[in-house]
Formats: sequence, structure tokens, C-alpha cells
Amino acid sequence: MSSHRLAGEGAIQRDQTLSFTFDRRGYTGHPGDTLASALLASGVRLLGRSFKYHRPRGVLGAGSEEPNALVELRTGARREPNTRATMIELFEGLAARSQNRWPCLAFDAAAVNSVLSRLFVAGFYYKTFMWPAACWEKLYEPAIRRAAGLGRASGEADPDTYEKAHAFCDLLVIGGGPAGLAAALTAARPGARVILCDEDFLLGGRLNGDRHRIGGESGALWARRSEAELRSLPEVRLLTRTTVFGVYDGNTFAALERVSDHVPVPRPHQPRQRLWKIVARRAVLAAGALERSIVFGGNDRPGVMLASAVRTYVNRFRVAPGRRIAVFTACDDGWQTAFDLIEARLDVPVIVDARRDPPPALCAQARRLGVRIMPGALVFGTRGGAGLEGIEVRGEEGHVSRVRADTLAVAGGWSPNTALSTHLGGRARWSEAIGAHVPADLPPGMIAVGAASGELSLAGALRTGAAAGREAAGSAGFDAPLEQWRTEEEPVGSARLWSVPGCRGKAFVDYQHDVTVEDIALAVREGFRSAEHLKRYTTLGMGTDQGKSSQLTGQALLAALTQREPAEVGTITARPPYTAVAIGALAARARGAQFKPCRLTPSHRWAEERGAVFVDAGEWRRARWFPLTGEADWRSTVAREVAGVRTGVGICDVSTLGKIDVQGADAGAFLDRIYANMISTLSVGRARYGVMLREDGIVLDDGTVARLQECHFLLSTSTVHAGRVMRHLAHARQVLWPQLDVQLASVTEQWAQIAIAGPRSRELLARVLGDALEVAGAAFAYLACAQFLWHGRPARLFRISFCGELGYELAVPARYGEAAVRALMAAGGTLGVVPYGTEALGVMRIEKGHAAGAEINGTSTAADLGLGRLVSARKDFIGRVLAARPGLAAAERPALIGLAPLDRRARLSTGAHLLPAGAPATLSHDEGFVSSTAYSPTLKHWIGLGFLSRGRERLGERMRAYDPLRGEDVQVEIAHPVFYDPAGERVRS
Amino acid sequence: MVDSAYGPLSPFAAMPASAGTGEGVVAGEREGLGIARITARNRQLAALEQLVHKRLHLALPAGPRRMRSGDLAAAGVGPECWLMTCESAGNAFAAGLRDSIGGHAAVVDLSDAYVMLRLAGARVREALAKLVPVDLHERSFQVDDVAQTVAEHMAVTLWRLEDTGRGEAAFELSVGRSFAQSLYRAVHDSAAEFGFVFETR
Amino acid sequence: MRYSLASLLRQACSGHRGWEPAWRDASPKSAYEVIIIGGGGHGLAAAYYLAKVHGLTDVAVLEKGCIGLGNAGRNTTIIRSNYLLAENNPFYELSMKLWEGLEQDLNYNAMVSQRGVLNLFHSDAQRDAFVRRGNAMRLHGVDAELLDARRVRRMLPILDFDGARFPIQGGLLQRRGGTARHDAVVWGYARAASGLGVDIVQQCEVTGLLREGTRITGVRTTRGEIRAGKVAVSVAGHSSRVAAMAGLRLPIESHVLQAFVSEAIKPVLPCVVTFGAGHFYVSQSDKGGLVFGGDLDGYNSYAQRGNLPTVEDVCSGGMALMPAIGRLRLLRSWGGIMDMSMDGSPIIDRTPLEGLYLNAGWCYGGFKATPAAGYCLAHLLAREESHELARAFRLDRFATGDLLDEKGQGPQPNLH
Amino acid sequence: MRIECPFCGERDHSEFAYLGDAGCARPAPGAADAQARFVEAVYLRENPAGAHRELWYHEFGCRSWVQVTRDTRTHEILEVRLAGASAAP
Repeated sequence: MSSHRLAGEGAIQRDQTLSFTFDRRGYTGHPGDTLASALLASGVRLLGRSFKYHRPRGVLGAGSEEPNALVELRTGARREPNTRATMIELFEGLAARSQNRWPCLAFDAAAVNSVLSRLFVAGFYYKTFMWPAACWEKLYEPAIRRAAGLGRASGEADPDTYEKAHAFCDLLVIGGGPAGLAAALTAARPGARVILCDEDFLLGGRLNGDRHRIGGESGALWARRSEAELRSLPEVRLLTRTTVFGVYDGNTFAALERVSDHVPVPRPHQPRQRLWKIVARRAVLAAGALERSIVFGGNDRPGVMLASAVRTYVNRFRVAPGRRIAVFTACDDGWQTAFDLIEARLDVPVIVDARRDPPPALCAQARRLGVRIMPGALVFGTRGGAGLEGIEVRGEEGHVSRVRADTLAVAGGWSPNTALSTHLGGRARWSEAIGAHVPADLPPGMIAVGAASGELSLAGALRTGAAAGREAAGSAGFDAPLEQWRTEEEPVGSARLWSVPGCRGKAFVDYQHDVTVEDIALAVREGFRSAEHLKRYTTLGMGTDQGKSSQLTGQALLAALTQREPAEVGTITARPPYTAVAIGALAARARGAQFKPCRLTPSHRWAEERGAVFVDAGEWRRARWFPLTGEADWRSTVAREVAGVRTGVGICDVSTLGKIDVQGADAGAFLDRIYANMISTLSVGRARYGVMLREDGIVLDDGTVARLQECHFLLSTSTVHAGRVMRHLAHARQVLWPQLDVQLASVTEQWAQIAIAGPRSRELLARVLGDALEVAGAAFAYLACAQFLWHGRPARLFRISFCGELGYELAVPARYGEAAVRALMAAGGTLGVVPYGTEALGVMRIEKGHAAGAEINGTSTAADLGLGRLVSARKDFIGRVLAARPGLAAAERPALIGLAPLDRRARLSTGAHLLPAGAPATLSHDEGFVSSTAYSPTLKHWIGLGFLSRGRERLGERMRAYDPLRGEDVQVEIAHPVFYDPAGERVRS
Repeated sequence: MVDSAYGPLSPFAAMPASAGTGEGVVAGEREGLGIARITARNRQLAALEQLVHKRLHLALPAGPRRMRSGDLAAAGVGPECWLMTCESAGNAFAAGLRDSIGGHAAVVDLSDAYVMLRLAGARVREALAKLVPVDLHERSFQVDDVAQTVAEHMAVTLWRLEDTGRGEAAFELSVGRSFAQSLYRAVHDSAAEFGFVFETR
Repeated sequence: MRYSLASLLRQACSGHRGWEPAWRDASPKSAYEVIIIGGGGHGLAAAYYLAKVHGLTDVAVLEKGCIGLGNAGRNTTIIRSNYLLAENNPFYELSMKLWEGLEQDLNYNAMVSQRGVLNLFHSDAQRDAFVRRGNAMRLHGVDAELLDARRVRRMLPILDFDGARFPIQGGLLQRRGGTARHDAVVWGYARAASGLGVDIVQQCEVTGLLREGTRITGVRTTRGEIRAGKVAVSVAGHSSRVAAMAGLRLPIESHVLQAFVSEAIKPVLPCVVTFGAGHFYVSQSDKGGLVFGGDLDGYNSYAQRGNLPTVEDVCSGGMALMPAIGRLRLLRSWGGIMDMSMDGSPIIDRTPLEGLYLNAGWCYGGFKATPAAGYCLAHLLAREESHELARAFRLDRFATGDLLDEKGQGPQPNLH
Repeated sequence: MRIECPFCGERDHSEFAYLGDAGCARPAPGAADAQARFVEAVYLRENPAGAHRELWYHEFGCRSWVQVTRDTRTHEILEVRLAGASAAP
């Protein structure tokens, strides 16, 4: 292994060595290296294979725009595909593998695709693979799918954690290069709250890769000192390894901090990555510029690199990407690479400048350094295998020369990194001066500075950065002096050269997706002439680099091919994320058991102790049933619980039902407008079942209304609709009728509510309440309610029943809920009290024909549910008018009915459709469906509720309950929905 | 008469009491508070303010602020609406309040509706920044400022207390009782990297 | 030139120099029999079927920008016919049947991939609702299968079956559902319609409607006035704006729906999956990216961009379903403007103005409906009567109360 | 998007629930053409590309209904006030 490491410091710690592997082979590097720099230092140039043609690819750049050097990082469940080697900070034990190759990187069988490349042109698949039609899913698509994709997902759950954090500041600085540091320093010195983010682990941006000088010291040193000063300021937060990836409405920015990606595994209690949501009064876009490549034949051969990246490897990482490095440039900046290479004692065989007249000063300096110059010349081809060996240059007069070189540094000019300036829909503007787009229509509060704004010189970066920092500080009330730093003049001239005409070999525009100049020409020929169509047809810019290295060039070529100016072709709107973001980071803690909060009932711990099986009902977790040892299955448990209630007494925690406190002089009048039935006539100390509609006439929810005092009501809602009903009431109170004297409060969380039901419930209650409240006989009749003190605490009792037995609901302050349940269980021991869960509750409500969520499903009217008699004709209420529309009042609408199987042993299934007996199973015979079913331990057969067209007129009719999905087809009889105690005697007993 | 068997239960009893190393965030449960929501009756605001001032020696704040007077505090939680708290008065607080100001305001006992955590420590702001989308910087969220907001899909209310004796920031954070364990877990996980300790009395 | 392997081989030999534009980039004539406003999938499909089925070729499709860059190019490419309501299900099944023969019909490979659509359920109530829907499908002869958790696990081992907050109980599978390459659908219809003589006019924004009394007689555009016997509006999220030119208010709100794609990886997901305990649906494209989405952003919008909370919600749904995608990266996002109707179902109907027709209210069902919407709109335009399978998609159903509310959310478009 | 709640101050929109067009008042229920007017109020909402008056509910905050005027093209919020405040006598 030959070392390409140069002498000198750079920004690596040479005194420490880190071991790592690439494709299982061991290498070493230093802290401060990236995987790319460490591999280049070890002489490794072949890093991957391209997407389509499986061409050998090396490192193109040194930053997040890298299209080629993608690897699978880490192993096992932490395997992470498509990771840019240029962004991976080296750590001890790092393991990386190349991807999209078989059997190995050096000999990839699929490279045969390259031979077939004349067939595999842009969009070839749209024109073929159509015959025979059945072959698509069986043959063609599987082959395409296998071939596509780059890396492999681990297939295992991500073992690391992620978190989110919120931050607020006066100024968010995006990018920690010279412009960003100048802005941050200027604003922070007088005290503004500043957050500075940089995707690199080292602040300084180009100052680290270049040999600039600021105020007499090296740019890199200036960056270190600026960083130290910023760290010392209390209102500054420096976030390195952090990419601002999205700009959102309301001055909100999303940034991803890679907290632990530079260590083997996250430290204890540390996330792998942290998603920052930043609200910033002002933002400074100091994201710099991206260097463009030039399209020419064989421009993808490993060894062809961006000139600025070559410079970065040499200056920052002290790595020589090659021994003999030619330079191909269309701008002044490319020359600096040559000078830096010579400074590092590397061989520069030639500077090829596409311009006829490069600045004389540069030419003079090159001559002084003894470098051959070829002005007006173009590189049109490359030689070599999986690594560059030489370039082919066509001189000004057309003569061709070959130059031996193992590396070619390409400088096509700089494009401002405008992406974040367009996230809110603003368009970048074409700048003729720099031959690139510059930010124009920026998001509110954002200012672009430095290279990101088209100011390509260091002096310009510092000047615009400081000015923006001053403005931002001023807007937050801090008077900041305008900082000034001294720098040298630098030439920033540039010509526009997108591609070299007359190339030898494939000339790539988009490296990752293997989009060539010919592909673009083909797309244009076929009419895909807008930037968007071109992108979609050729997949240009749709790789993991999101077109950072290709989009602009592709559009410029499109412009040239269609005889338009680049400004006319326009750009693709950049949308978040700026660089790809781990899905885990965007979810953070909201995954697995933590996906949504879990609401526990007041008696949860008690139920756990009793071995309850729980069920999730929305966010709530409720006891579903309470199995006893020896019970064969859950059905026998539920049957026992039902029987216990029907013959003795049972208790059930029903605290999840919504509870809304309504007070005020107009509370009665208000509730008359809310409920379809009359509420204001309710006496104090009484409760009533009520149904409320949406304004469109459909039932919103049902529940009980209790009048605690003249101007004080308590409503109950279903568990799932609690939030929606509260919102509905608040809307009615605040928006529709603000003049009414009504005060609303949700008291769902305040009260634990326990149903006590069964013929012996009165006895049990009398035992626990003692003389706190008289419940005997007529003292507390059906639908009575009372407030009283129990154990010195407030309590409420309602004589209401969902299960159809004599029953009560006892409410106590929530923190005493468990104590109340224990008290009831203790007192009920000799009465054989059974705790019952939601399943038994469900069985009993079906036996009683009570509609629940499956029936109140957002499409049924009060009449559909058989509640028409409740609807008051004497008043207006929400939903009254529209419920009268013909479609909602039609006689043939489905009505709630009961169902029982003719064969009493047969099972009914929910979701079955109702067809006339003997009718064929077609849609035209579909007359209804089964909404709820249960085995009734009381009736000893299955029963169900459902909806049937004109159902109420069809009691006794026989139909098919048809469930082809489960392979069931049962003869059923249409019945009244109330199977149990239809006269309602038991609840009144 | 208060029966000892009929006692309250802390939802945090079974939760892990510490995480990480150090005491960057110290939490404790605020128990026994009387909490009542009072809402002015229509066109009774001025009368209510006067009455509260006269009987409770408390000026009702106009916005999301908290005013304190002895054991009592009133936190603005909506237009013409406050969350009043009273140290260790429990459910009796609302009943008393109803007698005292019920003519001008709807008084609703919410002593059990919330669980409340007191959070303090050198890193408490950093931990809370992971939970609540509100700027808690000392300049933006001052002592007795109140915020109702959302933390991991849970509606939370928080206010800032006086800094601790050690000069560390302190907050009280409350959530609906049924969410107690989910919120605790979120606080625990957010604070773990700074060192989290739950102090039981 | 007909597309085939033979023509591809022939062209490969001559450097692909012989390919012609896929469709003619027409300049507008002064009058047409039918003008369709909106060069999306629906408009182009309608034009194609007008020409092919009804022999009407004096047709122009007017597009303000370039074709297929609205919702046709901003969706998650899912096709399915797994609907509950008797008015919706047969219509979407017509669409599915048209999808199944589309490529041969158009001579364009739109990569229609019947890889299956699986709706997961996580509670008994959800299962029951799915069974009801699946049975409705079966009654109409549409394929539907109920899978238990074991079978789902065998099919999709990558899902979380153990640590989930809301464990997977099973799923409703439509094997014939799947995906299609959205852009190719647009280009295929455009090419086929253009080939039959339809004018596809790009960069031609309609700025007003020409009106004589209660009759619409043409359009005013950025490329001049164009007269027409009939004008159809097929502009998705911009329906209200075009209707406003005719003084009409529609039962439609415009909302942003975001969609996302991850970096390309080797295949992990064989079918389309929808998560039932959160807002998330996902498939893996032939290129390897996971294509996924979730809920609307939730408020009226004409800005084709999304908000961050929805991104977070969608990704948490993804992580709750498939914790193995944690280290995959979200690569791109986009937002489309959905024409959310008040009951979640579409409108294909005449309007109160003679000569003006409306195809709108597709909510986020527009892509899978493309062939049938085009087919039925063409039928309405050519025959002056609704296609029998689109008869319920009336504009006046809100007044009559004949609502088509699959989800039961009521007039709250952001919840459909 | 951040909405300046008149009570709580500026908050992310995700704390709010959205209802939509604030322009449609509840029609007089007794009018002869009440049904037609309710159909309009419930189903035919304004859907402009531009300034839109709409109702949001600060569900995770003070539970106020607020009327927001917002540009649907840019999401710029032009005005926020408590809903119903103007309707109060």
C-alpha cells in the first residue's frame, strides 16, 4: 500500500492512528480524516459502481454533494446504505463496503450493462417490455428491481435512538465558512442570540481547504480563533456536523445534527442524531458555492476530481489524490489548485484552460513555477482502466495531445448553493456575470451572503457576512459595529463551459444515474424540452446527491440544445431536504411503543394486578377482560363476566368516556342547540340520553346529559369522540353563539368513573356509600344523578346503564379511582362482584341494541339509528336543517336492525353484507351490512346489529349474511335491535 | 372524615427514578395541590377581578402569566379563564372558591385532572427544549410566564418558578393524569444525558 | 413510430437519431369542438378516449405549463380499486381494468405493476370495517383477501410485529392493486392522443371563459381566445379558480398533500402497504426508492410545498411500521394541490352553465382514477350523459344529501 | 407556519386544529330557503388563491377559536384575532 499522505499539519491529528476497513481490507487514517481522505491517502481510488452501467467510480468531491463515492457504512442492524465517503468522519473500527457490484468491486459482472448501453438509453423501458403483458410482473419488473437500487437496508430494526430539540434565536447562520463566521461574530458580539450550523465537523468551510490569509494569519487559523470566540459567548450555539436541510413557513428551519455518527456507537443516553427545529428571526444563508465539473469523454473515470476537492485533500487532509495531477479549468480558481499542488511538491503536468486568454498574472505565476499551460484547449477524453492514466487534450488549433496523469482536477466554475433559498417557492435568478443561478426571491427574513449569494471572493464573503450579521443584530435590538477583516485580492474570473464538444467515450452529466450528453440530446429529440420533463425522462439529478453535481449542467446543455438561454430554461425547484435525512431522525422518539402516548385509566394498576388483558382504544389502554385461572379461552371469560353482571353485580372502569362541564345562565338553551333532543326541560338531579348531530345532519356523538344544578350540566361523550365534541362545543360557544352565557371545561381527566351494574348493584353501592348517599328504592330512581361527599371527597353518582341492568356510574376524583375500585371489590366480595372489561361491555350493549362506534360511523342519521323519536321538532339545533335533505330522509335508507342466525349454532361475522335470501351475490343485491356481532351468553347464540335498507319494515325477514372474505354465508333473521329486556324493565327496577 | 384506605396514588410510583449520571435535571411530583379552572361568566370580568382581588388578594393576570399571593396562584390559560392553584388544599379548594366567587365565574375542580412535575437543574432548559416547542430562554420566558403547548402529542401546561437557591432555572410542568407515565418517560429520556433524578418525599 | 423492442434495436444501431417527439407540441387553433383545460393525466386521458372511443378528434388539451407536472407528476403512483361504496367501487374497478390493458392500448410502457395493495389493521373495529369493504369489493367481483398477522408476517417480514404501540393484526389485500409509473402514464396518453389528432397545447394558461348568456363558448388564454363547443375543466387543485371564472363556487377546497421518496436501495418491500394506526403508506419503486406519504398538511393551500410537522408525522408512521428503515434517508419531498371535495368523492358532471363540464374533487384518489376519469369524462362530453359508472358523481349531491362519504368525516375536507 | 395566537403568542400551527372558511356564518334556521342556504354555508366554501379568512382552534393551547387571515399562495399570515369576538354584542 503506497502512502499518499503528505508532510505537514493540515487539519488532521497525525499523532493518533485510526484503523478501519473497506471491503474487509484494513487501512489506517487519522482523526480529522474523512473516509474519502483516508482511502485516498491509502491509494484507494475505486470506491463504487454506478447505478445503471456499473462503471467504476472514485471520489469526485470533498463534500455533501458527492455523487460517486457512496458506501455501505457499518454492519448488522447499523448498516447504512448510500453513505457519502466524503462526509464520513473517520473513527476507530469503521467498517465500510462498496455497493452495487457483484461479485466484487474490481470485477463487477453487471458492468456488461455498459456494453449494452446503446440499448439502455434514457427511457428505453417506456418503449419495450410490453409483450406479453403478463411478463411484466413475472419477468421484466423483477429483473429491473433486482438491478436497481444501490445499497442494501439492514433489514433489522435500527438500534439507535434519535431525538428532537427546539431552538429559538435572533439569527440562524447557515454555513460556517468565512461569510457565516463573519455574520455570526458581528451579530453575537453585541449579544444577539445566534445559532450557527455547519455540516462539516470543522468550521471554516473553504478556509480549511484553501490557503487564504485573513488579517495576516492563515484563514484556517482565523476560523479556529473565530470559533473559540463564538464558543465563549453565552448566547451563541455552534452546531457542527449539522445540516440545515429545510426551510419552512414561519421562519422555521429544520437541521440535522449528527451527534454520534463519528463514534462507533452512540454514548449512553445520547442519540445517534438530533433533529433541530429552529425558529429564527433572521437567517443568513452562507452555504457557499458548489464547484461544477465539466462534461467530457470519460469524465467519470476514478481520478477525475473537482479541482477544489483536490485542493482540500492536499491542504486540509494532507493527502495527494495522485502523483501527477493535471488541471482542466474554465476559471481562475482552477489555477489555484495547480499552485497549491506545486506548493505541496506534487507534479502538475499541465494546466488546460478552456479560455483563450487566462489572466496574465496567473500565466506568469504558472510559468514561474514551471507548469505547462494550454490556453484555449479542451480535455475531450481520458485513458485508463478503473483509474485515470492519461488525458486527451485538443489544443486551440485542433491538434490532439495526450498527457500522462493519474489525476485530473476539473474546475468548471462555482455555482452558489441556492437550494435553501428556494424551499419556500422562490426562484433563483440566472446571473450572466457568474454563469450560474443566484438567490433572488428569498424566504422572509433570509439574507444570502458570500459565495452563496454569488460573491465568490473571500473579501466579498467577509464583507457581506458582516453586513448581514449587523442587520440581523439590529432587528433584534442590538447595535453591532460593522466588523472588517483584511484579505488579499484574488482573481475570480470564469468562462462558461458546460461540456466539451467532440468527445471520445461517454460523457457524463449525472454521474450517479449515468445520464450522458447523448441521453439529454435524445430527450430533447423526443420533446422533453422543459427542465422538469428532462429530469423525469432521463432521471437527471434524481440520485442521492439530488443533482447538486449535475442539475445546472444538465439544464445548460438543454438550453444549448434547444437554442435558448439558461435563464429561459429555468431551474428545478429545490425542496427539502437539502441533503438526505435519516427517516429515523424525523420520527425521533415516536416509534415502537413510544409511537403515540398511552393513556392509562385510574384503575390501571389494579387491573394489571388482577391479570387483566388490555386493549388499545385510541390512545387509551383499557382492560378488555379479566381471565381467571382455569378458563379455557377469552370467550368463556367474557361469558362469565356477562353472566356475573346479568345475575349479580359487576364493575367496570369507564373513565375514558369524555366528560364536559357546562355552566352558565344559558347552558340549557345552549345545549338545546347542541343536542337534537330537548335538554333545557331536564330537571335538576336528572340525566338524559342525548344525541348530537354535525351541521350536515349526520350523528356526531351520543351520551348522557346530567343536570347537576340549574345552570350546571355534565355531558358524557364516547371515548373516541371526546376531543372532537369538545372542539365542536367550543366552536358553538365561541363562534356561533358568543352572546350566550356558557362556560365549558373538559373534566375527563378529573373524574374516575366506575360503572356498577347488575341486579345487586344497589346492594353493593349501599354497602360502600353507607350514609354518604341514600340509594335505596325510589330515593335514587332511574336516570337520577347526585353530587355528594364520600370519604370526605367529592363524589357523583348517576343511575345510568349501558348494559341494560340496574346500574350506576360512580365518579370520584381521579387519583382516588383505584381506591374506589378496591373499596367496591372488597365490599362486593360476598355479593360475588365481578370486574368486567370492554369486551363484556360490548356484548351487553349489543344485547341491548345500543349503537356504538361501528354504528355511529359518520354516515348514519338519527333516524337510521332508530333515534328519530328523540329528535325534537320544537326547536332549532345543529344539523336539523340539513338532516331534512331528501337523501338523508329517504325511506330506503339503511336502518339499524338486529340479526340472529337461523341456525342458532351458526356464527355471525361483522362486515358481512346482507343479501335477500336466495339472491345471487352481486352488488345490485347488496342491501346492508352487519356492523357488530357477539356471542350472547345470555341468549346462548350469536347476535348482531346491522344496517338494512328499510330495515325497520323488515323485521322477521330472512336474509343472507354474506362474508366471502371469511368464506361465510349465514342465513339470518332480521330482528328488533334490542334483544334483551326490550321493555327496559331491568334498568328501572 | 377522610378514610386512610381511601388514599390517592402517585402514577410515578413504578417509574425509574434516575437516569444517567449527575443531577442536570431534578424532578419531583407536586402533590396535594388544589387546582380549579375559573371562567368568567359573560360580561362579569370586571366584577370577577374585583371580587378576586378583594377576597383572595390576587390580581387576575390578563395574559399567559401567573400571579401569586401566599398559597394561592392564578395562571392565565385562556381569555377570561384561569387555572388557580392552592398549596395542599386538594379538592376542597374548588368548593371554597365556588362559594366565594361562583356568582361571577364558573369554577371547576381540576385537582385530579393534572399531574404536575417540578423540574429544576442546571440543564433543565436543554431537557425541556427536547419536549416543548416554546422558547424558554430566560429573556423570553420569565418567572411566572405560562405556556400551554404540546409535548409528544400531549397537551401540557408549564410555568416558570423562581430560580432555585443555586441559581438554576425551575419549572412546573403538568399534563392530564392519564398521560402521566407517558410524559414521565419523555421527561426521563430527554433529561437522561444530563443526569436525571426523581426525588420522592 | 411504434414502440417495440425491434424499433429500439433499430434505433440503437443508428444512434437513436430517428426518434420523434412523443407528442406534437401544438399551437392552438382558433376553435375546437372540445377544449379540455388541464394537461394532467385526466385531461389527456379524456382527450385520448374522446378520439379513440367516440371518434372526436377536434379536441385541444390546454396546459398552462408543461403537461403532467401537476398532481399527475406529484403522487405516490398507487393504483387500486378497494373501495367500499357501491357508487365508488365499480368506477375504480373500471379504472383498474383500463390499467390492466393500458400499455398495449397506448403502446407505451407505463410500468403498471400489480404487486398488491395491503391495508393493515390494528384493532378489531378496523378489521371489521375492512371486512365490510372487502366484502363490498368481492360482491362486485373485485379481488380482496383477508390476511391474518401470520400471513402478513410471511409476506412482509420487515414490518414490526413485536414492539409496536399498535400491533399489526392483519390486513386486507388487493393483489391486483399496485403502482404505475406516473410520468409514463401522462406521456403515454399524450402520445396516443396526439397520434389520433388531438392538439396538446402547452404554455397556454386559461385566463377567462367566453360566455354568451348562460352558455360557455370558449376560453380566453395567454395565447389568445379559443372558441369551443364544449369546455371541460380538469385542473385538480385549481378547480375553484377556473370555476370562479364562470362565477361558480364549488364544494371543493385545495389542500397540499406531501409525498416522499427515500434513497434507492435493493428491494425490501414487495407490495404497497398502508399503516392503519397512523398516517403512512409506502411502496418501493422499480428504481429502489421507498415512495411514501401520509396525511394532508391540513389547511387550504395553493403553495406546492409542505410543512415540517407532517413530514415528522409521516416518518414516525413509517418508523412505527418498519423500524428497519431508520437509517434509510428521505431524499426528496414534493407537494401536490389536491381538490378535496366535501365528501371525499369526485365530481364528473355538467355545471349550471351550458357547455361547461367539470371533472374535479378527486381528493387524493386522482392518480388511480386516471383512466376511468378520462373515460367517463369523454363519455359525458361525447354523449351528453353520465357514464353509468359515474352517475353518482353529481355536483348537486350536496344539496340533495346523496353523499358519497367513504370515511364518514362529513364536510371537513382535510379529514377525508 | 406560525400563528400568533391572540392569547398565547406565536405558536407552531401544529398546536391548532383547522376548520376552514370563516366567512360562512350559520344561516337563519327559520328562513324559507334555509336548506339551500345551509347547503351553501356548509359545502360551498371560499377557496381563493390569495387572502383567506379561516378558523383555527388552539387545541393544544388556550382552546380559543381564532380567525386567521392567510395567503394561501405564500402561507403568509396577515391577521389573527379571536373568532366570534366581533359577533359578540
